[in-house]
Amino acid sequence: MSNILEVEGLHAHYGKSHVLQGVSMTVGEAELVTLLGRNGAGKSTTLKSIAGAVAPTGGRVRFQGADIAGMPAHRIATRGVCLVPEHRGIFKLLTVEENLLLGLRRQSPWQLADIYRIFPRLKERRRNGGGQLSGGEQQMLAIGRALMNHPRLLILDEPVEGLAPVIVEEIVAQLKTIKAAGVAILLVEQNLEVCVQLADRHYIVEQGVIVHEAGNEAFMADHEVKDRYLGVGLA
Amino acid sequence: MSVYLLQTINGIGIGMLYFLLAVGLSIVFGLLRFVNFAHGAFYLLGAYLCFQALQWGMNFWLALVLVPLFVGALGWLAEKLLLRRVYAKAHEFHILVTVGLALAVQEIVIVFWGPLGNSVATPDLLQGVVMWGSFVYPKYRLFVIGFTAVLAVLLWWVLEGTRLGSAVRAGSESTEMVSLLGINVFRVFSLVFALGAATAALAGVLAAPIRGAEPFMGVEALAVAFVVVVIGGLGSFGGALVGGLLIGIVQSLMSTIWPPGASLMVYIAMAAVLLLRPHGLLGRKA
Amino acid sequence: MPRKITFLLALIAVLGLPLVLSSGSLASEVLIYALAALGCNLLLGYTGLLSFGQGIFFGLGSYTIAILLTRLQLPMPLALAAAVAMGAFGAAVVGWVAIRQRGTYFVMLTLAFAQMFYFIAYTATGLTGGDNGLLDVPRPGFMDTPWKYYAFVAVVFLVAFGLLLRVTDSVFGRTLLAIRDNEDRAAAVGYDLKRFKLLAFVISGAVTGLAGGLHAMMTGIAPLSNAEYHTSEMILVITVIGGTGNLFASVLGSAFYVLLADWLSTLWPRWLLLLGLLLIGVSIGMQRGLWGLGEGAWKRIFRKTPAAPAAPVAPVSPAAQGEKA
Amino acid sequence: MSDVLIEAVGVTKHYGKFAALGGVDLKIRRNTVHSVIGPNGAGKTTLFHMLTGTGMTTGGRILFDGHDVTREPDHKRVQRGMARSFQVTALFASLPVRENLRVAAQGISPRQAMNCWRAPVGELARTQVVDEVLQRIGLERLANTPAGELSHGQQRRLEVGMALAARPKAIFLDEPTSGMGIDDLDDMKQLIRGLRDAHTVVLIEHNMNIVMDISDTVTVMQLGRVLAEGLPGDIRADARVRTAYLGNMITGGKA
Amino acid sequence: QSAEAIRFGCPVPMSGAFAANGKFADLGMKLAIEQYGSVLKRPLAYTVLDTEGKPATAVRKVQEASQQQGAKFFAGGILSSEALAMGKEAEKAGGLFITTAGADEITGKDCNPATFRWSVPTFGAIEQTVRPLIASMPKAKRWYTITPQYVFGDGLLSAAKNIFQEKGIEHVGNSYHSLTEKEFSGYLTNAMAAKPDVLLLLNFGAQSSAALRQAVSFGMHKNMTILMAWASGLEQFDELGADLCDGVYFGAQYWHTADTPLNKDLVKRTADKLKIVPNYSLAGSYICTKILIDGIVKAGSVDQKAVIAALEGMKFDGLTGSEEIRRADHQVVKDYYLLKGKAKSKMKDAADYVDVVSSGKSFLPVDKTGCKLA
Ligand SMILES: Nc1ncnc2c1ncn2[C@@H]1O[C@H](COP(=O)(O)OP(=O)(O)OP(=O)(O)O)[C@@H](O)[C@H]1O
Ligand SMILES: Nc1ncnc2c1ncn2[C@@H]1O[C@H](COP(=O)(O)OP(=O)(O)OP(=O)(O)O)[C@@H](O)[C@H]1O
Ligand SMILES: [Mg+2]
Ligand SMILES: [Mg+2]
Repeated sequence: MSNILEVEGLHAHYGKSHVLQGVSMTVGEAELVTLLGRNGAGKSTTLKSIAGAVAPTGGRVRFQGADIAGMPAHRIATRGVCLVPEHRGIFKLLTVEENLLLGLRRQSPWQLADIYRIFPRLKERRRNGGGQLSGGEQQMLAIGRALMNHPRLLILDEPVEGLAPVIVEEIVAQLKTIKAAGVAILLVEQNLEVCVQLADRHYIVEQGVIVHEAGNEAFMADHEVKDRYLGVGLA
Repeated sequence: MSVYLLQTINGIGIGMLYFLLAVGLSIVFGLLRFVNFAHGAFYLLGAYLCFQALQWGMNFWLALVLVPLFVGALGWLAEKLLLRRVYAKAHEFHILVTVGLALAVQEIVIVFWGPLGNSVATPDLLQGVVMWGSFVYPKYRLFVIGFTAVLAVLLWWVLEGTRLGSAVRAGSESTEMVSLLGINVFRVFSLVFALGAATAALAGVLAAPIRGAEPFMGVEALAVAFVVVVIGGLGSFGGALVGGLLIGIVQSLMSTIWPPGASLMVYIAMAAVLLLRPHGLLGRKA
Repeated sequence: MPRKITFLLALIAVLGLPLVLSSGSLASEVLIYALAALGCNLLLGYTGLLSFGQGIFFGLGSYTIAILLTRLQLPMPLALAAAVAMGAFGAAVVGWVAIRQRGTYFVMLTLAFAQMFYFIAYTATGLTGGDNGLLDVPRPGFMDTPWKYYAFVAVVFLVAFGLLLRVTDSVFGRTLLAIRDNEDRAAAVGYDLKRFKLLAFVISGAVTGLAGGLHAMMTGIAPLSNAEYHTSEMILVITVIGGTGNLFASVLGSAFYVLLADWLSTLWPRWLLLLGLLLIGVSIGMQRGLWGLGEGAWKRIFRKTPAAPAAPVAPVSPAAQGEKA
Repeated sequence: MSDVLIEAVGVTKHYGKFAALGGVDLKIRRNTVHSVIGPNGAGKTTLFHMLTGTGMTTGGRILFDGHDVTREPDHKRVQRGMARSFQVTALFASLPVRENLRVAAQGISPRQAMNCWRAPVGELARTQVVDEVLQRIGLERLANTPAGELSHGQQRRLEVGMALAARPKAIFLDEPTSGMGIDDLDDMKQLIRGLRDAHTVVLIEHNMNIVMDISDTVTVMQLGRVLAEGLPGDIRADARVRTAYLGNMITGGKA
Repeated sequence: QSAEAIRFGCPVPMSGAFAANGKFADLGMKLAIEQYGSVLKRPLAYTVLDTEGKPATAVRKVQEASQQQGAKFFAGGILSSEALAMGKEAEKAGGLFITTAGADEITGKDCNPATFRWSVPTFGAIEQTVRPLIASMPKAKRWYTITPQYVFGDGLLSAAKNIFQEKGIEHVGNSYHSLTEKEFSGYLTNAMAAKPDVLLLLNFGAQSSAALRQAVSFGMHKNMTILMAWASGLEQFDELGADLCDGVYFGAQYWHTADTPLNKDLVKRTADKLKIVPNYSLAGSYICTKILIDGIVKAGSVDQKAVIAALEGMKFDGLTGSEEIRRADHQVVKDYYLLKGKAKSKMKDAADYVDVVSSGKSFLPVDKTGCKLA
């Protein structure tokens, strides 16, 4: 399987603090890969560096064969890398529909009607301001908007964080459909259950470097790894 | 008809022009978060280029279209060449660069057209006045009210109904997220600045037959635009409209009630609004 | 930078001006605007407040001294002290209202006050002479020539400069720096921001009032133009060009602006065009004004000498940075 | 002297229509470490803001050391003996570390800070407090470095140090370890544990390892209310807490 | 010959809102200086001092020019505020100052021995415009005034009111406005509501242009007579354009068609040298400079006291006919003009905007001016 995304020795700084210290990873076509790690490990920064929201200070990012490291975010997005950030980035001054249309790209297989079909809740609230949505609705909106942006690689940063379990289930179901439609997905998520339900492969990042990589089955079986890197032993 | 009613109608006429003058300042602030002291300079350019176009024998209506486009292009250039270099700097540098720009433009106008003012003829079609009973009003001013109203609707549509408008409003919240959607935020910045310059120039063209073209009209206009924008709410389209009309009407009524205090009143109103509603009548928290 | 060195720089400037300038009035004007800029600097550089209303205090100072000297024939030192007090009082009033706002709204509020003051001064003809201004402001006999007057201004300037140095270096001044860096944190560690900002405003107003008073005595008039918005703008521009955070920067800024303007105005009637271009250049090219430029050059030349722990000079005012976020 | 230092009674906070805090009751005993945990957006930071006066409550009462401080602004509460660190680092970036601490230490006597005449030397330099804190947070070597040039972990430590410098009765720490490296975590844990002797510590923390180890009491918040409160062991075992916050990796679990 | 030059100063606004006046004033002084070349065997020289329209700057520049360049003779000062201030400074500096500024105080309560003024003050301007107009339009009984609120405006207004009272004219209203006002529609609406026969504009410069422009756009020139009592002449007509001037009455200090020898000479000189028609700023600066030079020649010295003494009471053929410097207040007694705008089609050349309706001299008696010079 060819890789849609190849990251090699990616470095990133915030001012003087060296946050990413050489992250390397790949995402295959139509593959769903998760990136796991503790708070502050550098997950979000990795995603942002790929999408161009943070300028990498070293390393390479190849997307569909082209080096995109250092390109401005909007050029990367035009190529089909869509990041839904942690804070979701819903525009409060825009209505739901305007939020969606801002992401619209004509050649995208998901148009407004498709989004409303996938998330009927959004259709009900289309005239509402983005700021008046509940957390779950905001997440749906953010994903819907990303889909309209014609993603070839969808990057999601903690998409179910702080959401009620019911909604989490719904979003997991939708992610499965999206994956089935052939879109590669790179996912950061604290909720392990969600991860193992969706993912083909997992990476674990710590202190800005990838410290572990495993297929889904192997990962599920390996309690020691989970314990060591993710501090999950608690329950 | 009571003189107060006349003054109110007249105030609306003044207010619409103020709105047009201020709306660009407000939009630019809304997106770029800085006060553009060069806004008056674009108004000035609008008036002078209109004068020049008529000198060259161009038709007023053509000038009404071409001049704002041209000044908009200048605004685009100014944003790209100058402002973009100071975005990352402290607030005082934003003020300094636009103050410098305003000064330079004003002096360039004097170099080209001399320090004396010039009259700009009212287009033939709109010469004369209309009369309803005792109410006399210049046709041209009536046209300005109508034209500006249409323009306001158009502008409102651009800002509220188009993707550009969405991008502008979105950009004022988070430029990062807008670029993550594949939109070139810097282009939006340029476009908005150009639009602001173009509306100011349009106000200049429209004002020219009323006020003539005069090198220091930019500074005066800027002071008015500040007041309008602060009262209405920085960054708010509706605020510019409300603020413009309010100031126009207050000014007009004051010229009957207590003429010497008209200007003072305007600034008192501004300070009062700032104290009671710090973000202006229709503004949102910055 | 140690206090003594800064003061020494100011002393050198004061002694040096007569050597390079042929006009005593011009030299006095440099020091007078330097004083006004010092007041502005205290707000912008030390407290993070961008005030567009310094002209109010300047105007108040000149009107006060003019009225007291011509109508009440008060002794000059007393009248000058009153100008200082009036500047401080005006600043207390404006400050009390304005410091409730932050960022752009603060700027606009001070601007509104400046305009209001102008119209009041313009309307209150009985007090201010309206557009004609107040004429015949006398100067004591011992300083009847421009250079004698310069000597007087120089002494007053040095005293004020020394006092301000002391203030900025004091516990209070250091606390202002903290407020400038991070208002919210300063409030959270126990400071009543309003009180600090107000005091900074009052000191700034006092210094600016002093400058206004000296200016009225220099020219013999207290004109309406001293209360105009342009005066506020000029004081601010001088401050920014000089650079913020160090007091001597304001002296640099004033010397640069006043002398340049004087020189340019003899070159070409359209000299404001050059000034405008210069302002654009300064804002694009300089990070921290002339002072920053000088400091940078100094560091580059004397890189090897182990610098004494430099006094904290913020690159840019974070309050203003916050504006953009 | 009552055993309870801080008491919140029915504290609410509305942002417009949205209720970030929907009536929180809380009692914090002296010389304990009291942790507040809960999912993102539960209102923990908001609660801190209300207790320390960074924002004003919409309703309810806050008692501190027997005084009603509900309406007092933050700087007044500092004088009463509260100090806090911030979740998002908030330092005086251009000032040296030592100066940061000095300014923080001086906050409890703001009248002195109005002194326009004397420079902060000698007694006013508060050398003793500052040195003590510097040593405690291990930044002695960086005392003269501007705070903005510190690494993230160092800044987090200074964040805590700022609170300490005020020598408060109660010290509020909002996620002091966020963004800290693994090796720093233990130090921070020891540091916080050590504070209990002289101060009352209120702690927001997502790192359960720390919370469970050093807390005397744990309060769990959810949706602006207190969900549960108790000893760490009890909280760990509480089923509601596990579904609401600790998680059990089951997405389908109904709350 | 190595005699040191007699240096003149031309302190006028070269930048700022009154830059246009400054530009022409410079030309005017240049003409006069070049015409004489040298007097008392000493060459003449002059320096332009940019006052920026600010009194404080004006004072400083005068101070510097006298201290460093030895300039003692100053002719300039467009704005009243700067003229007043410079007059005082010139006296202190041991020099002389002559101006064309408008404020009555210059030869009134703030007069001083070293200050002279060529222009007619407010009293004369009103006397020579309002009075003849009333005489020519006996039916126009209702007058409305628009006045800038400050000393100068009040001077014009009170002079006008006196005439109204004397002639039984009904003063149907007055609108005060501030010096920064440029929007007159509100005041004009007020004026229209009062239904006057004559609209009297008492403002000047850009403000009177704006007021007239807007009055015309309201069609007021069609149903009432408009008189702008203090117009600046050709500069202003150029700015307004012939269409706006048509049928409007203007009061002016100078008009280039005046049939006097000196004026004809000046018009010719200006045409030859500069290819323009002299306007008020140019003519004013020229005549002021000329008066100073004549004074120096008459005194045979450049001493302040001697020249003052020479100027006091000096009679000469001026631009407006025979002119005289009043000893008691240093006011030049000269004609003021009432002009009437003509249609574009009737203009004989580009500068032929108006016909001279009348002209004459009116001045307050010295004891009423408030000047305590004597
Ligand atoms: N804007 C910023 N400026 C400075 N440091 C930052 C910034 N954003 C993140 N950091 C720091 O960079 C490191 C990595 O942050 P990142 O957001 O990538 O972590 P993460 O793995 O996504 O954590 P979380 O699970 O909390 O989301 C952290 O130590 C964080 O404190
Ligand atoms: N200024 C504000 N205006 C409107 N809503 C706000 C504001 N501040 C916080 N909120 C909302 O209040 C809720 C509680 O926020 P708070 O910061 O207290 O959460 P928290 O428990 O500290 O979360 P975290 O663990 O992420 O820090 C959130 O939903 C937040 O969006
Ligand atoms: Mg993250
Ligand atoms: Mg929080």
